[in-house]
Formats: sequence, structure tokens, C-alpha cells
Amino acid sequence: MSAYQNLEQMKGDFYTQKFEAGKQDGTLIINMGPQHPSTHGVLRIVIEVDGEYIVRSEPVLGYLHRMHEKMGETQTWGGFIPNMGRVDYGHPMAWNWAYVGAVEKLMGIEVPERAEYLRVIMTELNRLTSHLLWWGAYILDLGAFTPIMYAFDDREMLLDILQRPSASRLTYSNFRVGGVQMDLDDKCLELIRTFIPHFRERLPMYHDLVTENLILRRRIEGVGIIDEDMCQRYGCTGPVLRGAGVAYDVRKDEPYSIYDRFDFEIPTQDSACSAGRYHVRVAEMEQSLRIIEQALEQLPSAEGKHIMDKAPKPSMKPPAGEAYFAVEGGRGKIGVYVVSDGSKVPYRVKLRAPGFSNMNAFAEAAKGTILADAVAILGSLDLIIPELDR
Amino acid sequence: MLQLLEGIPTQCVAKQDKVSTGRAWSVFLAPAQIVKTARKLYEAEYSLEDVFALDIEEGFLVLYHFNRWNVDERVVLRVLISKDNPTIPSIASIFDGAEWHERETRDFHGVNFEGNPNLVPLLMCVEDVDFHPLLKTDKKRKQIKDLLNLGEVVSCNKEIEALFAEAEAEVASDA
Amino acid sequence: MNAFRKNVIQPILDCWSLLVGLKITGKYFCKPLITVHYPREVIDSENLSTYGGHVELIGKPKDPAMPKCISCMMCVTNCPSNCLTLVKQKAPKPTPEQEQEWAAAAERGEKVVKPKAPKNPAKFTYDYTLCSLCGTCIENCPANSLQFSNNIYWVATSRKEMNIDLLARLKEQATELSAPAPKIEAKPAVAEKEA
Amino acid sequence: MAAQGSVVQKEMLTAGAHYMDPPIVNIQLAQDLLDVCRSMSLWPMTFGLACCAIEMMATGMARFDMARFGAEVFRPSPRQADVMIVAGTVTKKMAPAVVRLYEQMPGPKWVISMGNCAISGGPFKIKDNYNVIEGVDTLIPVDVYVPGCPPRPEGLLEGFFQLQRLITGKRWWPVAAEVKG
Amino acid sequence: MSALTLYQIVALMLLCAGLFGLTQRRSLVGMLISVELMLNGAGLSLVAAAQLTEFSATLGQLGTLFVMGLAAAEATLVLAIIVVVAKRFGSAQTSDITTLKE
Amino acid sequence: MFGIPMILINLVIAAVAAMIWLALNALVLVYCERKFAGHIQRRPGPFEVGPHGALQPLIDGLKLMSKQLLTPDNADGFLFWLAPILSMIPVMLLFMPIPYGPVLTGMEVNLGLLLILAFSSFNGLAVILAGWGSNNKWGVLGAARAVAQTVAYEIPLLLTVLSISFMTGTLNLSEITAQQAGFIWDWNIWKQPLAFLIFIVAMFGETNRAPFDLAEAESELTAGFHTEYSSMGFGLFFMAEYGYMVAMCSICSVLFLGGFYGPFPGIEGWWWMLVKTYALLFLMIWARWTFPRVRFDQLLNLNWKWLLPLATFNLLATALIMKL
Amino acid sequence: MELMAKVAFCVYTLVILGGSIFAVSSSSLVRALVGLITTLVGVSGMYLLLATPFMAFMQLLIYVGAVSVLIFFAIMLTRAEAGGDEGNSAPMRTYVLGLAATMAPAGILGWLVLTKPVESIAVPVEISIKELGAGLLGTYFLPFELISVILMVAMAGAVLLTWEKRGKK
Repeated sequence: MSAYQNLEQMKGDFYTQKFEAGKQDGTLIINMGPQHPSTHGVLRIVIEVDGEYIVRSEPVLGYLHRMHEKMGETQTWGGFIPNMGRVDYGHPMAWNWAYVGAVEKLMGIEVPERAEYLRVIMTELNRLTSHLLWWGAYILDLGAFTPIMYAFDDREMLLDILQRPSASRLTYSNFRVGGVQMDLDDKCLELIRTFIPHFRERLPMYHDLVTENLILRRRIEGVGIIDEDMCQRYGCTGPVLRGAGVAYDVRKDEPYSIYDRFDFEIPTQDSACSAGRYHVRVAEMEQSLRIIEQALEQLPSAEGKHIMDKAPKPSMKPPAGEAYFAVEGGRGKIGVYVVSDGSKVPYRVKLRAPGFSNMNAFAEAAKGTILADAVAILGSLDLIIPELDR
Repeated sequence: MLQLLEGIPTQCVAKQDKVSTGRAWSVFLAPAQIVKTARKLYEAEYSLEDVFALDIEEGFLVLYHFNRWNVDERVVLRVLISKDNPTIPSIASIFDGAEWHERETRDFHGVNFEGNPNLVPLLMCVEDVDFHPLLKTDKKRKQIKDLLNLGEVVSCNKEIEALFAEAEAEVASDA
Repeated sequence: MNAFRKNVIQPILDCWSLLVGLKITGKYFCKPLITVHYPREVIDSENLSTYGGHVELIGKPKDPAMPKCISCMMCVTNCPSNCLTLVKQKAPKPTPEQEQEWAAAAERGEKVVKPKAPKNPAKFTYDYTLCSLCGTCIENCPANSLQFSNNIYWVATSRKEMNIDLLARLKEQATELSAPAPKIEAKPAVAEKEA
Repeated sequence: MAAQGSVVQKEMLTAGAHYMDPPIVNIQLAQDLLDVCRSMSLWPMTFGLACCAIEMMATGMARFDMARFGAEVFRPSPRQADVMIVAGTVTKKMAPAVVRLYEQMPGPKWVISMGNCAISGGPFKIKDNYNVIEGVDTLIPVDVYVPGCPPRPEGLLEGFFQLQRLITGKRWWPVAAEVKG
Repeated sequence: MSALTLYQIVALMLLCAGLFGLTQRRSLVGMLISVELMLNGAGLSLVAAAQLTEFSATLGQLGTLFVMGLAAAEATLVLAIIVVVAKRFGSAQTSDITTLKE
Repeated sequence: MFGIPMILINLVIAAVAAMIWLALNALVLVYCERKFAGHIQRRPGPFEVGPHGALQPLIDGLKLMSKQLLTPDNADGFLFWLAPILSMIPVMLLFMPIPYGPVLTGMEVNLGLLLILAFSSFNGLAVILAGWGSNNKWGVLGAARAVAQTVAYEIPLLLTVLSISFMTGTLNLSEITAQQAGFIWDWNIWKQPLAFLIFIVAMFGETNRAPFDLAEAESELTAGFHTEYSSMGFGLFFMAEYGYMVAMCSICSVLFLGGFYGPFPGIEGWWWMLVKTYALLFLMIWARWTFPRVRFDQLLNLNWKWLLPLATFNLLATALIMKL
Repeated sequence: MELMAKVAFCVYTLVILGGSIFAVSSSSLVRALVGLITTLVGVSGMYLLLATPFMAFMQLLIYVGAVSVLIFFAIMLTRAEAGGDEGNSAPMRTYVLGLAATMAPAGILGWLVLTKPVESIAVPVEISIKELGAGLLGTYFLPFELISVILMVAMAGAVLLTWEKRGKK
């Protein structure tokens, strides 16, 4: 293969070699990762620093490549759903939904209304856990140890709620083609109803403790500019895009399922920096609460409405064809593209991960900043490594 | 969309059913046209969603998904390239984000993107440079007409029509 | 003047936020703790029972040691991770007398009624280490013979331990139910690491 | 198909730095005492690989609080850690790094393999597997396995108790009440 | 031998070490270290002389203090020069900086 | 007494006492910090090892001692092991001139303050050697940061200390304490509030504590300068850090809070010193578990643009007032 | 007391000697720096013996706290390799010449010190820090100010020399 000819000589770590080949004077090449506390897993970033300033950086992916797309071609249509819970452990419900939605498109299945509401409620609750996890971890990266504890207190309450319909705490895979696995029982709905006011009370504390904090503001304001043009070039979506001032949200702009029935806003920030992304995410938590409240009000009663009655067997055979389904995940637009050849096994499953594109913009955003800013930028992108590597 | 594509010799432009496929337009292109089209799309404020390949009997079908923020109009560009020389120009100079997508496609299918600034393995190990996990075995590989349908054709040239010919006939006979 | 306010006055005023932060953490310092002291106390059973441990068999209501399972293989075929292994029972080997009887019956031209294989499985093992706890097997079981267990505090010191013989486990549970013996730690003492 | 199997040979990995040099003064009582000390202050390394890492974090958080057993000090550097919690999927690309980190830890050291992926490849152990290491024990010696996908935080705590038991030969804490279904 | 002589001998030893180092070292930083050694010797000699004779003790101490101040100033400047030289020539070895000779 | 002079015996006793005091304080402080942090985060912290986890620090220490000593392959072994020792010894010396009670002074030194300043500068050197000796990029970066930080923060610290000694006319810590005898309003904090604030901030900077823990910022530099240290090497750094904290807080309470004198006459004693020192230490711990870490350039900006001018101004104002 | 002083003097001499030899002979610059620091500590001990504790502490403060750190930065910035900089030994000729160059002044000065001893007193004079201060601001005001000006200029010069625009962002 012609493009790889020089790889023959590059034994081992070609990234560092590449950097060293074009090395300037007075710079130092450092490796962040694959085991590094602030990369949230096994991302590796090769950084060339001049003193504390980053001259260039190159993320190295693939340390957690778990062959999801390959598995999509070997598992049955239904058997691939557990994988979706593991692509992005931050917001697995959205991935579940993206895949299930694509297959439903392919097969032309309409989902029972109660199931749709359950999906909305669970996905939004899951979005809260995702944002809380990000919030805590981000502040932890910036050096404060306590906020993550408070965030996890609330997160544990959410996990207790979500554990009921999914029997799991983290890697939810309870969406099924044509429905959801289990219904929300009354106890669970009651828990959600008590959680919402509780969390509304907690949010101001988060703001006082962290958002208003002088040190934090100085750390994130004006750091890591990812503006609208960069978003377009790199394909960034989600809070990164909204932090750049574009009010794009798949839930609003390409309404799927029943999202057009809810009244909610898309928070945006014009600053395009880490602080913008931070504020967008924190504001999104409130919007999620609003959606959940409305969904709970509109939720059809469980009587007579089964959530799984139209669901095909896991060994279903969708007709040949292709379908693309996009949903709004905690990190941005999740797209799943499936191709069927009419057999029990998908012909091709392509997962479009938002984190992949967001991470792509890192190198440009981090150029010229200092090492500590790299951490701030990395955190503000809200990375989940399995999603990057898939 | 159609205005946008003026001046570009497309192979096939077709409207797609949004409800069942999630996309508005499907465009077949020759490999040489992809960069030009991408530039037009960039100017029309489209952003790149993903780039990937499909292993079919006729060769590799490289797919590009584009979407706009203010208008929901997803476009898929399809480029069919042969197995013998799986090479296609890179659009990384226009959409920087394409660099990683292209490298990933290179990892999975072995499609070479000419002009990609850094075409080294992204997800795979260095040892696995020439191993492409998503290549199908001959038994499993299908023809394009068994997988995709064209949709509501606006314009189409002979080659593409020939590719889908039987499928159309089949659909007709089924109906 | 504006620059002075922005660069000098504002930072000093902003220092107030630091005191607010200290106040909040100070407030939480005085609040009661929320920790569940795990081995001494546990989260309430009502909550924990909704969590899915590994998969296990359900016994028949009358005979708890006998699974409801009808060996239909639905769980095995639908399992995405291939963690279940089920061996159907073979029909009981006919004794010589029976064979003679059947042969005789066949000679007589009567229809031979061979005894069918029992429905319950001969062997049902489950490799927990491969499972992704998706619950597909439980959903697809026509006999409702599978469930998530409550065995969620489980650790092992070798990989083999986690390959569970579900039938044996069911038997054990059944005997435990009938005679609730005091739980003794039966795990074997493991050899010293320094060895 | 690329050859599945560890990138580095197993013999190379386990030989060498796993066990400590014999102590200069070997008194059984002192050794026992030190073992107790070691078991009561197991500092884990911050080494989250995938999903299980979040549950590992949850174990350290206020609700479960691993700190009660002296295991709160998550050290970012392998040099200061006693126990490596392999929490998540180990891939072929990551395997050399895992081994290297393990070798950088000073003895005596232990490994907890947390979650099904780390134990055996878990749901990713498929026929055409080309990138996931099927069990971290093919790379480094594992002492305790905590199954689950991911395990509950209590499970990880039990893993710690089991490790303490391996070190000292005794379980120090009461057995938790069983869940009534 | 008086106490003063002993101190002077120690100071002399420092001077010798510094001188020898200056001739032997081939990097600028090494030379700087040697110079510091000699300066120390000078300081010690000064203080000892002032303290152990009838001479004004204040002058001796202050003189040494000034030497220290000078040493700090000198170190700052030399550091700057070394950095510039290292950037210009890519090395701080004296053998590499002999462009005038050639 | 066998020809051994009294002063030597005193010195040895003082050194041993300082060492024990240091170790004891480090243990207690580690426990306090972990408990305090736990309660802020609504969890108990160390709990099961010993009554309420009281044995935890001791057990951690014993474990650290029993770990394998590793010297990295490419490291300079001599420098590598010199560094922790070099960071430990000066900290012990710092305790010598601090008056813990009317007679509880390790060594009466007229230039006590100067001695403390002189020996505290060794800390930066130890860090630098550690970072360089371990031949690790993170270590070098952490060392460079640590040195820039300690050197910078030493200046405002020195200036505030100077303004106190301007005011009191002495460098002897016992005398400074003695001048603050009487009621609570006789303490220096009321005469030098600005100096007190600057001293507190500079103290955070000097001891490398969060929010100024740039040298070992674990989310940026893995573990900073002690990345490669295992076992007791790390333990010594750890202990030195805590010892340094205790020393700085003791000095602060001597300089500003009246040392071993109570808020009103007649109740002086060593316990007051202890109470004040630990109050300051708790402030440090509290801040650590509340605030994010500052960025490196902000840290230096804070020093050069705020603390230094303010400290200089304070010094000049003190001089002016003293003169008038 | 006399004995103690002698013992201490011997110890300090050994420290200085060892340190300076280490500083001159070691192949690694960082080690040489450690040697220098050892010497500095030894010299400050000597100052203590000479009843000038102020000088001793100033020595530590200035040399250890400032100069050594500066030198360390010089080592780091010139990216001297840990062992390589002075690794290969010098040619014999330089060695001999260096030794000769060292021995000549040493011989002369040594001869002077040994044969023409100045009248000295056995117990060092002790002066208080107040007197020093008075001297600094009184009799020796001009040199004091000159030194501070020199320091200032040196710092400004150093900044100017190494100034570099952080341009290409």
C-alpha cells in the first residue's frame, strides 16, 4: 500500500517519531496518556510543548477500540442492542435509541405511545446522569475534589431510579426494537417526581460552589475557542456547537419520536470557549428536568397499553435497505446507519459518534494554549473514550 | 440542493424517503468530483457527519453524510470505487474533520484517501496496518442492488441505472 | 477608569465567590453523612432487588429444585454473547426388556410409544464472565424459567468459578430454602501469594 | 485475520518484577504485621479503562466510600500504588501499556480484574475478535476477579475484602446481609 | 598556626578548586559553577580576615554581602548569556562556540 | 560532663524532638485532612481501621516503609535518593527556632526568622533534584513549575516577614511573641492585616498546597515531581510537605497570632500555639477541598502583579509609620 | 568549647573540600551543582564558626535559594544531558596545563599566607545586626546602592537578552 511505505521504518510509536522529525529547538514532547488521570480513560495525546505552551498536539485513538462495527456485522439485529449500552457509558440510552430507531425505520415499525414516553423520560434522566458525571469529572480535572462528590450524590439517586426499568446501573441496554424492555412502575414514577424538586434545589448550590468561583472562571473563560466555522469543518455537534452560538439540537431541528410535543429551550452561548460549553451543559440539565416534567404529565396510563406488543423477536429479519437515524445524545448528534440485506444479521452498522468529531477539533483549539488549558479543553469536550474508539 | 449541484457532473441524483431512510437526497458521484462537491457543500454551510465505506461486490461504496444546521436536509454522497485500486481523493482540506473519518475508513476497509495529511492507522495497532477487519468474505458480500434502492430518481446516468436495473425489475415484479 | 475597575476592583470583588465556596463546603461539613457502611449495613433490599445480578433458573413452585425450563433453546440461540450452554436430556435408554417389548410391538404392527425425553435440561451452564446482562434470555424464555439473581456481592479468585452450573445452583438454593442453615463461608482458603 | 493473542509474550511479562526480593530479616510475626498493614492500606492506581471505571469512581464517592478501608488514595502514578484495578476492556493496542504500568508498580502488588471485559473479554469475546484481549490474566497475574457488567460498587468493595483475605488469610469485616428478592 | 591562617588555607583551597575547574570544564555552566566556588573562597577569606583581626568587622561582613550580591547579579547575566548562546549555537560547550577562530 | 558541651546536648535533644514532633504532626494532620475532607464530602473518610480509622495514617506509613524501593532505569540514583532526604532535613531545622511555649524553644536563635527563610529555600532545590533525578518528563515539568513557584512566592513572604520585623525591631521569634503578650488586640494581625493576608496566600504558594499545588497537579502532570518515587521516597516527600505546612502555620501564628499567648493575659501555654496552628492548618485543608486549581500563569500573575506590589507597599507603609 | 570549634572546623573543611572536588570533577553538571551546594553549606558553617550567623544565613538564602536555582535553570535550558556533558575526560595536555595554572597562584598565595601571617586574634568579634544595618545605611551607603543598581541592571539585561516574542500562535 503506497500510503504506508514509510511506515515500514516506523517501528512502534510513529506519532512521537513524527514529532521528533520536525522538532524545533527548545521544545519537549510529552505523552499524555494512555494512562493519565485527565484523559478519562485511555486516550493518548502526544503534545509538543515549548515550556508550558503547546506547539502542537496529536490525539492518538484506538486504545479502547472494541470493534462495535465489526460486532454489528456478526450479531443478530436484536443481539446488537447490548453493545449500544457500552459504546457510550455516559449516555447509553441515547445510543440505544439511535440504533433501535434506525432499525424501526428500516422495518417501518411504529412504537406504542407509552413506550415513546418512557423512552423520553429515561433518556432525559440518563442525560442528567451524563451531565452530572461530566460536571463532576470536569471540576475534578480542574483540581477541585469535592464537587464531584456532590454530583455523584445526585447521580446515585438517578441511578436508583433508572435501575428499576433496566436492572442495571450503568450500561443500560433496555430499549428494544418496537418498545422498551420493562415498564416504569409507580414507585419509580414517584421517585422521579421527588427527584425533580430536589435537583432544582441543588442546582443553585452547584452554581454558587463552582460556576461563580473566581478560580474556575479564570480557568475556563476564553480558553479553547471552537467557533462556528470550526464546528462546521470538524462536524462538532451538541454542547460544543451550542457553546459556539448555534442553536442546533436534533431534538428540535430534526424532531424524532415525540419531542415536538414538549416545550423546552435550547441554551446557547456565544463565547465559543470552554466556559460557553460549560454553561450550555449546566443549562441543559434544567431543560431536561422540564422535559421530564412534561412527559410525566402527558404519560399515558399503563392500562391496556403494552409497551412491547409490536416488538419483533430478536432474530428479526428487516427488509433489505438502509436507514439513518440521528438523536441528540449528551455529547451531540448520535447517528446510526444500518444496511440490511434481508438476513438475520445486519450487513453494515455505522456508528457516528459525536465525541469523535468533537475530539477532532481539540488539536486546533489547544494550539498555543498552555498545558493546563489542554486539560480544561479536554474536559469541556466531555469525552467518553469508548465512544471515540468504538 | 439541485441548484447546488449545478455544474457538477453527477452520476445520479435521487430524492429519498425521509421517514424510512432518514435522508433527503442521495447523490452518486465519480471519485474525481468529490472534492468539488464537498467545497460547494461547505460553502452552502453543510457540515460533515461521517465518512465510511460499504463493502459490496462492485467495489467499495464510500458514503459521506452531510447535514445543515438551520435546515434539516441530510445529503448522502456515494462514490463507487473499484476493489483493484481503492483510491479516492481526500476532502480533509475542506472539512478538517474528514481526516479522522478517512483514516478510520482506511483502517476498516483499506480505502486509500489521496491527499489526507496523515494517513496512518487511527484505531488499529501499528502491527495491523494491512489488516482490514470490516472486509467481508466472498460468501457474505452482496450486490448493491440487494442492499440499497435508489429512491425517487431526478437524474441518472446509464452506469448507475445498470447497477440497480435488476433490483428495480424485482421490485416491480414483487409489486 | 473603566480599565481600572475591570482589572483591579472587579477581581477583588470576585474574591467574595471564594468565601461563598468555603461557606458551602462548610455547610456540608456540618450535615449528616450519607454513606452506607456497606458490609455492616446495605442499601434497602427493595432497591437492590431491582438490580440484576447474574442469570439464574427459577424452580417449579412445587418442586423448587426442578427448573421450569423446557429446554427449548430460545435463550441459547438469542443470547448475544453466547454465555449459556444447554444440553437437552436424551430419552432414557431403553432396558433390554423394553427393547424386546418394542420390537415385539413393532412386529405386531402396533404403534410404538417410545418415552419422550424429559423436558428439563440435563446440563445448563452459564459463563458469567461473558454475559452482558442484557436480559434477552429472560425476555425470550417461554416458560419464564430465568431471572436475574440477587447474588450481587460476588467475587472470585479464579476464572473457572464464574462458570456457573445453574442446575446445581438451583438445587443448592432449594435446599437452603427448605433448611435455612446458617451461612458459613465455604470458600476455600487460598494459598499464600508469596509461594 | 490478524492473529489474536497477546502482543507481548506471557513469559516476559510475569517474570521479573512481580515478586519482591526476600526480606533481609524474616520474622514471621513482623511479616504478618506488615501483611495486615498492607491489606489495610491498599492504594489503587487511577486506571480506568472503560465503563467499569465509572463504577470504580462511584465506589470512591460518598455513598459507598472506599476510603473507609483506607483505599481512598487513588494514586495517579504506578510507583505509589499497591493495587491495580483493571476496570474495563483491555485492547491489543492498550495491552503493552497495561503490562508496563504493572511492571512499574513496586512490589508487593496486586491486581483486581473488575468487570467481565477485564476477566475474559466479556461481551466482546466473539468469533471474529481482532482487538480485545480475552482476559487480562493472559497478560498479568490477577488476584481477584469481580464479575459483572459492570459490577456494583459493593462488588468492588467485596473484591477488596477478598484481596485483604488473600494477603492476611482472614476476612476482616462481617458478611453483608443478603438481598431478599 | 593561627586560626586565621587555617581559614585562609581553606579559602585558598576553594580558589584552587575553582581555578582548576575553570580550566577543565568545557561547558559554560560548568565554568559558572567553578566561578561560584572561587567567589565563595573570596568571601570566606574576607570574613575570616575581618573577624579574626582588629580590622573593622562590619566592613568585612558587608564586603562579603556585596560579593554575594554581585555573584547573584553575575549568575543572572551569565544565565541569560548561556541561554542565548545555547539557542544560537545549539550547545553550551565552549568547543562549539569558537566560530571566530575559524 | 565528659567534655561534651551543653549546647551540643541541647542541639541533639532539640533535633530529636523536632523530628518526633514532625512525624507526629504529619500523622495527625494526614488523619485530620482525610477526615475533614470526608466530612465535607459527606462521607466518613477512614473509618474501619482502628477506632474511626485512627490507625490509618500509621498503617499507611508502615506500608510505605515495607514497599519495594525502585530506582528508575535511566535515573541518576545518587540525585534521585538525595532529593527526599534533602527535602526532609531542612524542614526539621525549621522547627528549631519556633517558640512553642515559654520554655519550649528548640534553639534560641537571634536571627530565627532569617534561619527559617534560609532553610525553607532548600525545599525548592529538593524538588528540582527530584524532578531531574528521576529522568521523567512529567517530573522535570513539575520541578520547573515548583521552582518557579517557590522562588516567586518567597519574595512576598520575605517582604511581609520583613515588615513584621520592622515593626518589632527583631528577628528573634521569641521576642516577637513576647511583644504580643497581653490581650487579643495586641496581636500583630491587627497591626498588619494586609501582611497577614499576603502571608496566608504566599503560604499556600510556598507549601505547594491546593489551589496552588501546581507541582504535583495530578490532572495535568500525573504526579509531578514525585511521579517516579515509590515507597519511602514518596513517604519522605509526603512527610516533608506536611511538616512544611505545620512549620509555616506555626510561624504564621507566631508572627501574627500571638504565638503561645491566649486572647487575654494569664492563660498562655503551648496549647494556644497548637490551637492556632491547627486552626490555620484547617483553613488550608478547607481551601484545598473547596477550590479548583489555578493555572500556572495565573499563579505567577497573582504573585507578581498583586502580592508583590501589595507587600512592597505594606513594607513601605510600615517603614513610614515606624519612622514617624 | 575550643575542642568543639576545632572539631566543627575539621568537619566543615572536609565538607568544603569534598564538595568542591565533587563540583569540579563530576561528569554530570547536576552532580557538580550538588557539589557546589555542599560547598556552600560548608562555607556557611564556617561563617557560623566565625560568629557571623547573619552571613551564614544570607549565604544559604542567596546562594542556595537563588544562585543554585539559577544555575539549575541554566542546565535545564541548555538541555545538558545527564551524564554526557563532561563525559569524556580532557586531553592530558589541558590537564597538565590546568594543574600548572592552578598551582602557580596557589603556591604564591600559600607561601604568603604561611610565611607572612597577619596578627590575628583567637576569638572572633561579634557584632550585632543593628551595627551591620547602620553600616549599610551609613558608611557604606554608596556601595550598597551601587550593588542594588547593578542587580537591577543585571536583571533587566537578562530579561532583554532572553526576550523572545511568543509569536506564532
